[in-house]
Amino acid sequence: MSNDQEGLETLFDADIDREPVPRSQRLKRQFDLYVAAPCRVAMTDWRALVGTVIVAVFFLMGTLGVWLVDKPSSGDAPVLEPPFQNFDYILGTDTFGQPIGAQLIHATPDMFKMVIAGAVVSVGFAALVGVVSGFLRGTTVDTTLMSITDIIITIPGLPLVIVLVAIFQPESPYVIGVLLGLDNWPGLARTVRSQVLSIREESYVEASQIMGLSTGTILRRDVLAQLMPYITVNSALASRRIIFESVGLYFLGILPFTTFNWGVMMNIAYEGNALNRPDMYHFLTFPLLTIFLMSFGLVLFSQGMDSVFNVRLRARHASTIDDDGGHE
Amino acid sequence: MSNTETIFEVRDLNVTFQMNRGQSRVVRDADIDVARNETLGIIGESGSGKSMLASSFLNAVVEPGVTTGEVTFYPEDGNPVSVLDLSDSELNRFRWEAVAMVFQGAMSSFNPVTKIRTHFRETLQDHNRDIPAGMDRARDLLESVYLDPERILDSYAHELSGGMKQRALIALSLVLEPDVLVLDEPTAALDLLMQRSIVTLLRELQAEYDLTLVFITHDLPLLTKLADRIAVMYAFNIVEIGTTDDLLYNASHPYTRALLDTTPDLNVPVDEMDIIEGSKPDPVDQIPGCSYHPRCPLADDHCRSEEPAMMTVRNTQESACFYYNQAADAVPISAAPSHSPTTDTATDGGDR
Amino acid sequence: MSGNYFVKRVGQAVLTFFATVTLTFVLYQMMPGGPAEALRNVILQQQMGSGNTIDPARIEQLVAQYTNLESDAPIYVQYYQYMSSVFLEQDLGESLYENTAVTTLLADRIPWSMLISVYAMVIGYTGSIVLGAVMAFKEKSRFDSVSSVVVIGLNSTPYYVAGILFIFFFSIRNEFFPTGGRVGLGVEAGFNVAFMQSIAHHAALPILSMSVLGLGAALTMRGNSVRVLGEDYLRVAELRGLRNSRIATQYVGRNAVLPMYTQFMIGIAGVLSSSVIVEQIFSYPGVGMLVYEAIQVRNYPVLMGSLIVFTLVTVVAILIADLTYGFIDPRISAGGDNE
Amino acid sequence: MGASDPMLSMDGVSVEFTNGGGPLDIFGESETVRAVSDVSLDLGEQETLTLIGESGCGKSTLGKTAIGAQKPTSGTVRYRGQDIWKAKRNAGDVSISFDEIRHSLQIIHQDPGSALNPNQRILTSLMLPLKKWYPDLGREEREERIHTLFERVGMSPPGDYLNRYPHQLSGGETQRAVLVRALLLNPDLILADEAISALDVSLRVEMMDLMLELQDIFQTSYLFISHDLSNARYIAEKSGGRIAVMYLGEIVEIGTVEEIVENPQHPYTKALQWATANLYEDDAEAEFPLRKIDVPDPTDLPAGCHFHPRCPKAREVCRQQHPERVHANGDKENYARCFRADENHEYWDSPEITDE
Repeated sequence: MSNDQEGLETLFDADIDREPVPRSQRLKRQFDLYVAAPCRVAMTDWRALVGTVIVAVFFLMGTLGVWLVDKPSSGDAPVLEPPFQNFDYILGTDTFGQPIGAQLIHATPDMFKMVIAGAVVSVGFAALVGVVSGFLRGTTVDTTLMSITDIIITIPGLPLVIVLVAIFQPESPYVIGVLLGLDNWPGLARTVRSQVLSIREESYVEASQIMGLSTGTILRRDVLAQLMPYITVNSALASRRIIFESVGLYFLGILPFTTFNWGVMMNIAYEGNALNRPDMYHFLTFPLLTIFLMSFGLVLFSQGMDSVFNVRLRARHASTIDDDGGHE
Repeated sequence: MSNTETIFEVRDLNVTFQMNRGQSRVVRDADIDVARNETLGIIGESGSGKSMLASSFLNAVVEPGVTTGEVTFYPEDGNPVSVLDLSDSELNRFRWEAVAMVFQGAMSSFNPVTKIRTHFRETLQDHNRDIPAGMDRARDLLESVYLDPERILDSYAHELSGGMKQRALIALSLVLEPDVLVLDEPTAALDLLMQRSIVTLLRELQAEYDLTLVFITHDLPLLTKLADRIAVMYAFNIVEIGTTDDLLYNASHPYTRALLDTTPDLNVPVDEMDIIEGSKPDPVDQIPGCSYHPRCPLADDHCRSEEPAMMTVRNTQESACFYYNQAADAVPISAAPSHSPTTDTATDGGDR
Repeated sequence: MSGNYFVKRVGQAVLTFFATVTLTFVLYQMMPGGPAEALRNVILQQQMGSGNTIDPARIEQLVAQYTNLESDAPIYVQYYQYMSSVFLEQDLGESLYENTAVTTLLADRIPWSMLISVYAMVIGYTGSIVLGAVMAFKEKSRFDSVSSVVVIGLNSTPYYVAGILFIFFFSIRNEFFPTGGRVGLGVEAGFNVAFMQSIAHHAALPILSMSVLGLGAALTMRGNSVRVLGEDYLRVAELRGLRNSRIATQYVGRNAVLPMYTQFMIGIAGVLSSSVIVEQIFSYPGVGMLVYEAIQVRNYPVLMGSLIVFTLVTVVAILIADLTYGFIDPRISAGGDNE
Repeated sequence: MGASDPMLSMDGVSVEFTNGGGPLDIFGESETVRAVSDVSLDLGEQETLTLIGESGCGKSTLGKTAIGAQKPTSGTVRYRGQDIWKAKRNAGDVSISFDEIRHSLQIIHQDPGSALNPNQRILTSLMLPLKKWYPDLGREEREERIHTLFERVGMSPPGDYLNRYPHQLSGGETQRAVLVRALLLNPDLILADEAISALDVSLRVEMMDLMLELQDIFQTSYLFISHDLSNARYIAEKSGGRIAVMYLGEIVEIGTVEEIVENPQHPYTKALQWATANLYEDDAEAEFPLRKIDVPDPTDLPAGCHFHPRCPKAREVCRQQHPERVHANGDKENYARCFRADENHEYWDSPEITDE
């Protein structure tokens, strides 16, 4: 019943002298809130800073690097050249005369494909199941989803992946990523669900419902926005896990050697008895270091994201909001 | 205090916190005496520093707060104890044996994974008390707060309602027979009915166990039902202190009067209820002069430049206002009866 | 703890296990060409050297013997037979290479893998809990920030990389520990000191490298402790003049460790899974090695059997965790949804 | 819809909650709590009704049922004659759509800390519902309305507040922003669920005054929930509304301010009054008005009058019979559920309960 009352009319018709905010200023504000302020927060948090830099370097390796550095092949260079001797193959060469640096770089794109596929499957699926289940708490959908989750959570991931790999011999990095991501989602889905349940308890969600906002808006604005830090942090952690497992499986020789991979390099070096041959140390060390660095970067990145998503910190670093800090 | 024995003496008490934007002084130069077996009420808005004042009675201001000044405890027999100078082990003995404290977060004051019984036992044990005798006392105490002792002792905190937990905590606070019980907003999170019930129980407990009570709250009506004397805190300092009747019928600080006037009262016509204009003071950027001057109708240049010290209004009442004589006219209280039933006769520590 | 909850949880565990066994059956069926075809290829390869031709009926017979599947029977009959042999006869089929039942092979190896897994978890978690607690106690100190970086660093080292480094430094550079095996040559098996010592000596490095897996718990413990340190009940405990030792153990310790209990039990299962990689590095003959060897020659019955056994261990660990959690944390009432 | 229909009417409303036990949970034991039990209430245009009672008495649940945010287990809730839940299901002859009902009944929550999405600026939180219900308004006009109302509730200049995040506002400012959010939809009823309890004493009167001022402009009804009789009385007296006292899911007494504050019939109302300490009333020595301090277990309600275990005036008959509504003053709407309100009841001849 929008019975237009007189008092209301006069109130809203009252002409207050307010200049409309120009569009450019609004855009500037949006930019400040969603881009500039988070960046400023990241600059103040060394974990976010270092993590982002490392992840960015790897990203450049996988994109620009591949384009700049030729794909290595056997006999490109002398065999087992030590590192830091020759500028063309600064990290030395392996037992087939392939430059190690170039191999590390060319292994990166497939690694990213694997990581992206795996993270999308594990975190995306977990978020979907967790949010749906949490939002429909107590319904048959919820109980069914959670029963399935409980079953899958118990099937040990690595042995299952090994069996699947042994049977199907996947070669595509996407497929491998998906397989590795599969065992990660149920645990996440459970936590996402319990987070959704506690978010639902917040008054502002109930208020949104009572104000008649659509379920989509509520999910997006009230639930997902609140879950974002959690999802981001877990994507980084899931990525790390996928790197660990895929490299491990390549290293064991369980995954087929069809591509450049840090694990494959380790396998060849390790099988070639690198541990006992000082002339091969670099062949084993650089892939190890690469994995370590990437994972270190991802963990730092995930921890740094905690503060980047912290609305209090962002508000403090936003230039379009004056924060006098005295309102506690 | 004239003719009653002092149990606590606080002098020049300051509590400061180091913050990013400067030093925050949350208690400033507070002086206060607590008489043995009295109930002293401390009233103030949230953020007025009253909880910090209360914590300093046990030298328990949370880190990184720094407490300076003198807090002296006078035991019934024995030498005065300088509370702020106690070593860690002395402090451990002093706490709960001489002074116990029930504070705001009582809802979660119990270890969630052990039974209430364990809380009593470990307290007795760590203070080297006889456990069977102590547990008998615990049962008596629980009964005197209207709880079923065996049921409560065998419960975990999450199985009890808020009011039950708070009463169990009061019983726990008395198990070592302390002389003083400090209560910091012990009823803030409870229903009014439970609040008033607890206040009634506290009066009974005080009489039964010869307690001195220090009761901190923002709820003035509740406090008047319990306290013998009331100290009013505004902006991190005590601005007025007097017997309950002194304050109710003869308040002489404009803030106290404004507070009385804004307190909802079932007997006051609603149209006469008022609000205090202006905003709360800031603990970092403290203003010169009287801290209440921006909100005070009596404020003049004197108030803006010089901070008033405590002035004696009568022998039981002091007020930190230059114009305490004029406060009654400047800030009328709509609810107050035209004359006080006790002012003429009240010349010492209250009405009992 | 109500009986109903017990029944419900056990029922759920059995259902989960049932689902996994079904999954292995499905996996057999999903093999390229079905189980018979896949196995035939393996068997043919195996027989190639001997020059014998082998008739199809014999292969059917062998497939049935190895996998408990009669590939010409209707699928539901196959399913029934497969399930009943697993559940009723505890028969997981037979290894393709040794004439040994898969159950026997696994039963031989499981104790060794459990040994290193459980110790790795216990050592990793104990270290983490102590470290995390100290970090929380010295929150924001130099020690805290340095330890955080160290823990993140260790956490970024895959356990197999840790294993390689350990071998390099402690077996090859300095011969403190053997590079492989589970017991020294010529040590007489049995309940004697030399044998026990040899076992410990051989297990030390695998345990150490797998314990890296538990280290992430240090940060969890730190977070939990910091949270508990800010709780009201901790402040009240201090006001009550309780002894510091009691506050540290009964208040901070207990409340901070409790939430990690379930994580720990599930962790054991996770560590056991990782043994596939670790045991290979250390040539430690446990289930992991068995699985690794089975993959090399496509010994499917052993692979499937291992998967079933791994699941069984996980199911049991989680079941124990759930059933006992109610005893150690009174807040989780029986039947409660512990989210 | 008939002209005489009240704006909102609840008839025989009960709400039950069942603990534990999902649909697939065969073994789980379940406990049923009757949060609201057979409540009938009418609320007219621009009327203010105040609900008071202890925590856990079901006042919040009743409030949420009234605004259609909680489905009753039995009974009907009608908005201008239209059954809300039938409108939702689109069953029968729907004269008012659920959408319209939805935006006519609004809420203000207790906790300022969680009333607004912490990740959104205040402006965003206020724009979303406006956008939803007034799609034909332009962005400028929507902002204009918000700014106007912010000025009106004393948050000036509005831009300063609107661009902030909720954590940057004080409790009082947040509650005012939430009030604005509710009013922007121009609702017919606002449920104020302990909306002032979390505020400092000195801010409560201010907030209540503001709510009442805006009531005149927006012609809104309020369902005002409080556990504090003095606040209830303030708002009821200033708005000329009624006060309803709830105990364990039931309305045990309802009446005007005079009836409830000056001359309460029900011993429970008297206990609440005792609990509401007055400054200038020396009732310090007043008798304890309860026999037991704690509320009984709501899953296992006492037989007879639910209040009898705590009631100092309870007699044998209170153990056996559940009191019906007694309209003491011949008033048709106001009543007390207590035998004592009925001068001719057998209660007066019943023996007193000796303490168990």
